[in-house]
Amino acid sequence: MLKRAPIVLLIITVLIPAQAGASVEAVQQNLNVVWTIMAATLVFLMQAGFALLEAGLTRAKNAANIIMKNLMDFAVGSVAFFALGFGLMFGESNGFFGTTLFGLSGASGDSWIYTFLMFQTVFAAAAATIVSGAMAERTKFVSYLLFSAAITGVIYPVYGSWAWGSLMDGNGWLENLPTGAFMDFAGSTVVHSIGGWLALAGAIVLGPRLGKYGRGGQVFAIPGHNIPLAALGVFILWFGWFGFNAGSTTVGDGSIGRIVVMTNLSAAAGALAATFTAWVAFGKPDVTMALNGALGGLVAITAPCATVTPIGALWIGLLAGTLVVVSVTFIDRTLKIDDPVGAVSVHGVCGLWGTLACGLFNAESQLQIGAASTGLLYGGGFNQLISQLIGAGTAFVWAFGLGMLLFTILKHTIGLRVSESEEIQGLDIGEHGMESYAGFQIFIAE
Amino acid sequence: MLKRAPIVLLIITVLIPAQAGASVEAVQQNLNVVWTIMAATLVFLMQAGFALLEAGLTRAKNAANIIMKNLMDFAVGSVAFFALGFGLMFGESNGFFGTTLFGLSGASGDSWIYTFLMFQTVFAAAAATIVSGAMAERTKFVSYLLFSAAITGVIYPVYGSWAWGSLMDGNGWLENLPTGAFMDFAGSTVVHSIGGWLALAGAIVLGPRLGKYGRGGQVFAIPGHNIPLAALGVFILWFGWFGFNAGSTTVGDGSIGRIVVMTNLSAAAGALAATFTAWVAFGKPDVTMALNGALGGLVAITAPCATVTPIGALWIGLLAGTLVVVSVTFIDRTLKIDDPVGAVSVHGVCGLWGTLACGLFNAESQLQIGAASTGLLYGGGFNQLISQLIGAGTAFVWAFGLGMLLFTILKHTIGLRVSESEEIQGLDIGEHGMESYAGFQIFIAE
Amino acid sequence: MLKRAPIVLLIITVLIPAQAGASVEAVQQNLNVVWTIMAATLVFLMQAGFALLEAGLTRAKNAANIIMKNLMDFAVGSVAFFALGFGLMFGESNGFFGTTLFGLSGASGDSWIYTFLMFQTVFAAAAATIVSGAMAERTKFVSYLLFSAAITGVIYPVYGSWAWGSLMDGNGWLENLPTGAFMDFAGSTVVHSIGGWLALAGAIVLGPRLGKYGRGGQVFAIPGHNIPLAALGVFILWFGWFGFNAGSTTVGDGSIGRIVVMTNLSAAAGALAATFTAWVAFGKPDVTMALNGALGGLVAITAPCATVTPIGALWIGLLAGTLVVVSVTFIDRTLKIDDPVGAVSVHGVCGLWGTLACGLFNAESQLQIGAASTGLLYGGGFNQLISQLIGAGTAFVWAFGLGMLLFTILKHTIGLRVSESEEIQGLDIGEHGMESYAGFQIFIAE
Amino acid sequence: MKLIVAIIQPQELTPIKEALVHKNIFRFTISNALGQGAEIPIHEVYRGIAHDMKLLKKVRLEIAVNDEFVDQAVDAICSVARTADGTGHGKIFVLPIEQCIRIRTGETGVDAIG
Amino acid sequence: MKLIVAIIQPQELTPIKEALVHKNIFRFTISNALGQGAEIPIHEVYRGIAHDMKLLKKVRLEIAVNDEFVDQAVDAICSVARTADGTGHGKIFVLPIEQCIRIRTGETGVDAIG
Amino acid sequence: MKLIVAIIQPQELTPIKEALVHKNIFRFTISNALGQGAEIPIHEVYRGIAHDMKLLKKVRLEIAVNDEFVDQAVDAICSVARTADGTGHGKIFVLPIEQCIRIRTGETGVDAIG
Ligand SMILES: Nc1ncnc2c1ncn2[C@@H]1O[C@H](COP(=O)(O)OP(=O)(O)O)[C@@H](O)[C@H]1O
Ligand SMILES: Nc1ncnc2c1ncn2[C@@H]1O[C@H](COP(=O)(O)OP(=O)(O)O)[C@@H](O)[C@H]1O
Ligand SMILES: Nc1ncnc2c1ncn2[C@@H]1O[C@H](COP(=O)(O)OP(=O)(O)O)[C@@H](O)[C@H]1O
Repeated sequence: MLKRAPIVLLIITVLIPAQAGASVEAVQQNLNVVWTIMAATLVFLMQAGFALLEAGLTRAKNAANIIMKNLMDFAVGSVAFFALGFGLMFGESNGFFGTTLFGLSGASGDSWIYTFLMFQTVFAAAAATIVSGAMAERTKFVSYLLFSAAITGVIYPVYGSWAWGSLMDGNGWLENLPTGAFMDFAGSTVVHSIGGWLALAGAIVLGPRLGKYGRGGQVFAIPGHNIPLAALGVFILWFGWFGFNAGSTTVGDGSIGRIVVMTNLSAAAGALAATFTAWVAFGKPDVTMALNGALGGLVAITAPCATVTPIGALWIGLLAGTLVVVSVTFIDRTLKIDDPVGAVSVHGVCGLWGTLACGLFNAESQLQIGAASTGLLYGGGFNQLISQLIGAGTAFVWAFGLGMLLFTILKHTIGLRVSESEEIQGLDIGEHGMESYAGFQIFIAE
Repeated sequence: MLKRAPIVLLIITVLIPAQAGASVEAVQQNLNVVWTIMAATLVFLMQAGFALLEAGLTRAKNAANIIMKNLMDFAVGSVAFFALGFGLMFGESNGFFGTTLFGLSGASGDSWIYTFLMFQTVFAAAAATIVSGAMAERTKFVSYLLFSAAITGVIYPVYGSWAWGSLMDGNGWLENLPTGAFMDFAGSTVVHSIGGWLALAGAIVLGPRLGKYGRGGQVFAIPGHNIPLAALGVFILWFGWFGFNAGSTTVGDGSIGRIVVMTNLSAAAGALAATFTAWVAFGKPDVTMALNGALGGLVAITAPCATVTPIGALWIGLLAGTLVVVSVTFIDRTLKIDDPVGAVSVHGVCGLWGTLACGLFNAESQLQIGAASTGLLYGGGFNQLISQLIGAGTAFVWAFGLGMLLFTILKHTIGLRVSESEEIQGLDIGEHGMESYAGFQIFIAE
Repeated sequence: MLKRAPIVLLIITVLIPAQAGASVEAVQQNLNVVWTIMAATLVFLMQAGFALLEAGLTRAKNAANIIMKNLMDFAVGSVAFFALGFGLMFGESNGFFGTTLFGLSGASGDSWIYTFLMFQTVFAAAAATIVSGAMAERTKFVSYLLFSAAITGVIYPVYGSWAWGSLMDGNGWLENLPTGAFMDFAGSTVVHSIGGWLALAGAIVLGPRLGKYGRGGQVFAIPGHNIPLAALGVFILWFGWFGFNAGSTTVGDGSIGRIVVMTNLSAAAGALAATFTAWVAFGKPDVTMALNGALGGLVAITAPCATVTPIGALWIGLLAGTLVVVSVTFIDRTLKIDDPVGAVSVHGVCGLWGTLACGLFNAESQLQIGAASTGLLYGGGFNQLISQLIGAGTAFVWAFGLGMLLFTILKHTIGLRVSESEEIQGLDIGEHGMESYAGFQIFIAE
Repeated sequence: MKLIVAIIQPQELTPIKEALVHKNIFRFTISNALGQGAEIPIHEVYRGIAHDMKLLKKVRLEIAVNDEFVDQAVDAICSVARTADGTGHGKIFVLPIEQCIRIRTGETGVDAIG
Repeated sequence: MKLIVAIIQPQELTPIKEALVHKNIFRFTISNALGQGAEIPIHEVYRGIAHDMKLLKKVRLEIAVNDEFVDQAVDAICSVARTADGTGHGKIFVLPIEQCIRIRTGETGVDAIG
Repeated sequence: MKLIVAIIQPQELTPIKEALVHKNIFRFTISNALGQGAEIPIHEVYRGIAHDMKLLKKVRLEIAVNDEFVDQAVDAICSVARTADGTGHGKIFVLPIEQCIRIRTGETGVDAIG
């Protein structure tokens, strides 16, 4: 089975390489560093993508607050993951989580670990920032900072150690299932579902925004204030996702081209499917659904991007795009859980779908790569699908359970939600004492 | 003559390379993949650049529609080019177009083809998206989807097969002219002029926006609603263009530095020339003209970027920047064709100029690269210029002719233009049932 | 001491390398080119970051003007640095500045020089654009163009030749101090402080915006008009900074991972420190201060990014974030110098701090890199700190002194400041005859 | 016929609209305004400089009614706002209308108002 | 002197302006408003949730005129809008002005209006 | 009671506010407007096409006052604007108010105005 190149291949280190005697291996290793750092840089920009998407799909009076939350969760996350999370995730494991490498202490002189830390840091921050969208427009800033630290410092890395620990010094139980290793190449579950299920817990504990649901159970729309900004966010996310998926090789070789193609096909199919689903269901092609559809396709292809065919990628994206529309509508109208940007549907639900899709669409032998992880539809039987179910199920229990606990504790201690009058006035004024669009005339009623 | 490295050099494939025995050639090939994928990623973001530029230079009531069109043409284009266009462009040619590689079927196990497909996909989408700017604020969404598919699926790839087919399995007649091969290193004609001439056809068939021209023939300005967004679009385009031009080597070697320098000098000269031309002509330095000038310089240098000197690049950009202002004014005021963002001038006219510039400024021998394609001004005679004229002329006939046909058919079947009342109310509400800037007070009259 | 790889190692050139017989050195050199060009591309986008940050933190009526200034200083700078600045900075030195390589004349056939020129061009433009923020909302456009040319053509490169000349053909006196070479790995002083001190001179000579200070000495706030745009600018700057710092190796090897980690930790610490400092000092977590704090952390780590430990990076960022808040408040309220975006504090003050931090936190031997430049806190004595003080002090005298001279001359010749009525009406209408947000209702009073 | 001009708090618009409908008043026009009154200003801090937003966001509600509806409209508006404490709830001004025309039909007077 | 306050459709502003000029009425003030009347609401769907925009965008036109110009102004406004069908074309309210002052010169009364 | 509606230049709002405070007038409401008058239009050029912004940005100031304050309010407004040259300084219209209600308390008449 194709996995990310284990670290043992990578620890050949050279410091100033372009000299006589530098080996081919050393140059390839340098190429891997360059590629991985470029990919990490692309993934970093996804933080801006999330910020714009979330700000654009909510109201003008909360825009600065949302942006600030995205900035801060990256800052908090960078420090928390460096100090704590990286060790929990990739240190030598006690069977449950890693116990070394905190603050990089005890790291070998090898420089690869820095590159790897950087790449993993931007992943951890992505998991945290997903949550902010579902909890937008009503969450206390100070509570947000605290649970951001908890996510990047503990919740995400512990689960990560189970699925990905062996990429460095760890060893996760999900990598050693009897039905074969749980496969999540770039994090449909590890990053996105974890983020999505935490978001679900947050949205439930918080409750809906004022004015979202009528007393009689009517559902009201609260339109986002800046669609161009939201769309720019999605373009940036799509851009960053090339680094997210193809960078997860951490090796600069021919396979990254294939991964990028699959990523792109799934995203395109997701955008198309969501557009047409919304067109049929609601009568017009909804722009925000198209944006969510593209993201759904991207989230879903994240796990199987390295192991499926182009046709597989198209199917995965098409289903993800349809799923997003159905899921957003179901969560919003039937469950009456208020998720302003659709984070649960995009990251939780499509992440789940993508993870299971490995068990259906994997086609390693057909692609002539690695050993043979073959999904159900290519005649590989149920084993891989079972592993996927175990991994994805574990993620749900862990993230949703811990999320409910964490948010409930916060709610009853320092409080999770701003006051009603602050919510009406907007969190920009309430939390930060400022306006996002000073001078612009904005109808704040309605 | 320096051409993009033909594919025969590139098909050395290795899958997991960083192992004992990996060859120098394999590592270089991996480097080529990394570079080409990074470049493709940069070019992808140009899609966002176009979206912002076009949205910013038009009115607030149509912003979501324009953004949606840019998102959708990339989604449609990714699928159409994968399924159809790539084969037409790079499959084994029947003399007129390629006939293999549809949906990558029959592709060898070599992973390079994925990288190449990705790079070519983002190019195809760029050609399509150029058209949306010229047709902004009045085109039916469903018709737009259809002609987007036609452009990326057929119109662009067929022309592309004539000029670039031999980059893979094809063989184009423009590559075998008696006066020497038609040169278009990164697509001044193949991508930009094709897009620009299609845009011209579209703007003609659609007719001007309501209120653009008075009954007495007066010309009215319809100011764009968000100049900062438009400017961000141009910065992003400039950023992506480094990938567009230098990535067209598909080889990571020393020549990319030279190409990037030429690209940048021409863009800078274009911005300066347009600013000063507008300053002299209209009395003040118009920001939108400066933006168009930078793009004009970028479009013009796209063909000659690999074969001219820095001084040549400066001249090409200076003339492009001047040309843009003259052309925008001429098309708008004299021809009375309504092109809201200047797409015809930037992509059509400057693409033409850049293509011809190869015949004037090529200086391969002076640069000590490749064999000697030398332009008229460096004493190389008329041959190259004649080849350039043939290539550029063919592009005009093909794209403008087919565009007129296609748009006229659409006009008389499902309709190309929204209703008058929808145009007044804005396409955001008419086509998508939403507003771009909910809550903001916008003067929609005037 | 680790320095950027001197050029002698890099001049091995190959043109079409992926052929039999290509050497390992040649491939590594190609990798260096790819990495440096990618880094330059990232740094290019910082121009957009600055434009958005400055536009967002000022008023809507001046947004197009600010964007235009950022576009134009890059265009002017690209040409001026190519024609003049690069030679002054990296040509063979007469002891005071370089005297060859103007317009690349006399450059060897080696293609590395193009790559190096591109990387240096984007650095030069960054120094120029810093100034525009401090002088926003009141500077004449034509004067701005002139001093942009002076900065990128002369002021920045002459200082640059003293500190970095030997990276190519030059030889700077700051590289040969008796206390050891002045260290500024990626330009805390060379780029940022130079820009910051010029900005200080500009803000002083211009005087404050109308309505900034009351007759009785009261200080009024003039809120920025678009916080999401400003925040996007900061995300883009952070993104570009990975190229800024790690690209300054101009070598693609394992050290870039370490540099990126240090850069990120310092930025994160800066954002956190500024947020909490503002929270304590002003009662609420100010978003614009958090943005400035992140930038302060980035500026400060620019010099020491290659030579400090993660703990060192965190301290450098924490102090920078705190310093920014203190400095902004001090300059604004006590000195009553009106710097609308905090450019002096972020680039001047934090650049100074970062430069000195090399003398305190350098830990090359502990990191097992290069020879041993060890700062005071790691037991390395005062030598490095003294060199840093000499370099930073020289920068202040050179940039601030020349800035005062230049701006005063401009003020008394063609004029530096727009008329009072133009300032009230906004520079978009006054300088460019247009509006940034046509159609939007904006309260222009207050 | 009277023109009722009410300056109200933005957040009270929705309940006021509902209250008006209860009184069979269906037509009105609103616009944004900034008001200065006796209310406690919102305290903003921008980059460390405290500045009081003296001009607070208000909604300006215009209702043209026949004379017999004036009291009902005023009551509807007051009913909502009066429940809240604090200041800044605004004012109602009643202006005389000399003539009213429905643009579409040219109807005038009391018929045109409703 | 009268103050004519007309609530009109945004898209009819340009022809109404032209019609006013034909009647030698050159001075007026406009502002944005949202109106609720009898008109058919615009149907928006945001993320699958239909919501009717009951408050529709309107333009509020204020024209201060001497008494003899009232009918001409009203005619000019109505002439344009009446040609179209549908609802939502708005209302004109004529209010009495007691005094009018030109700020620049201090002129008052009928001289100041024009 | 009178409603003073003044159309003023945006940049003159701040000094006018100060002048009003000097006359003990503390309460008012402002909104954005576009005005067409005799003033010289701002000349904009967009992509080479000159277009005069005939509709210039104005601020609409509404002050409800008791009768004895009318002259003081008018004076305050005029004092600032009259110092400047040019045209476009706007107009003041004084309208009669029949009734005024303070929403919060229900007070009416002269007590409610202040
Ligand atoms: N005399 C007035 N003229 C115009 N607008 C007024 C007047 N008095 C109050 N307002 C408007 O009403 C708003 C609320 O007024 P305020 O006096 O604060 O209310 P309250 O009486 O509830 O304290 C003000 O912001 C202003 O917009
Ligand atoms: N009584 C009223 N008071 C205030 N505004 C009104 C009144 N009646 C109508 N309007 C304004 O006029 C607009 C159009 O009114 P409507 O009754 O729909 O027009 P029509 O008479 O053409 O059907 C409304 O949206 C509202 O802004
Ligand atoms: N008769 C009027 N009705 C409505 N608004 C008017 C009228 N006359 C002037 N205004 C407003 O006053 C503004 C300035 O008017 P203008 O005649 O240019 O001033 P000035 O008398 O100083 O030249 C106009 O832009 C308009 O908004």
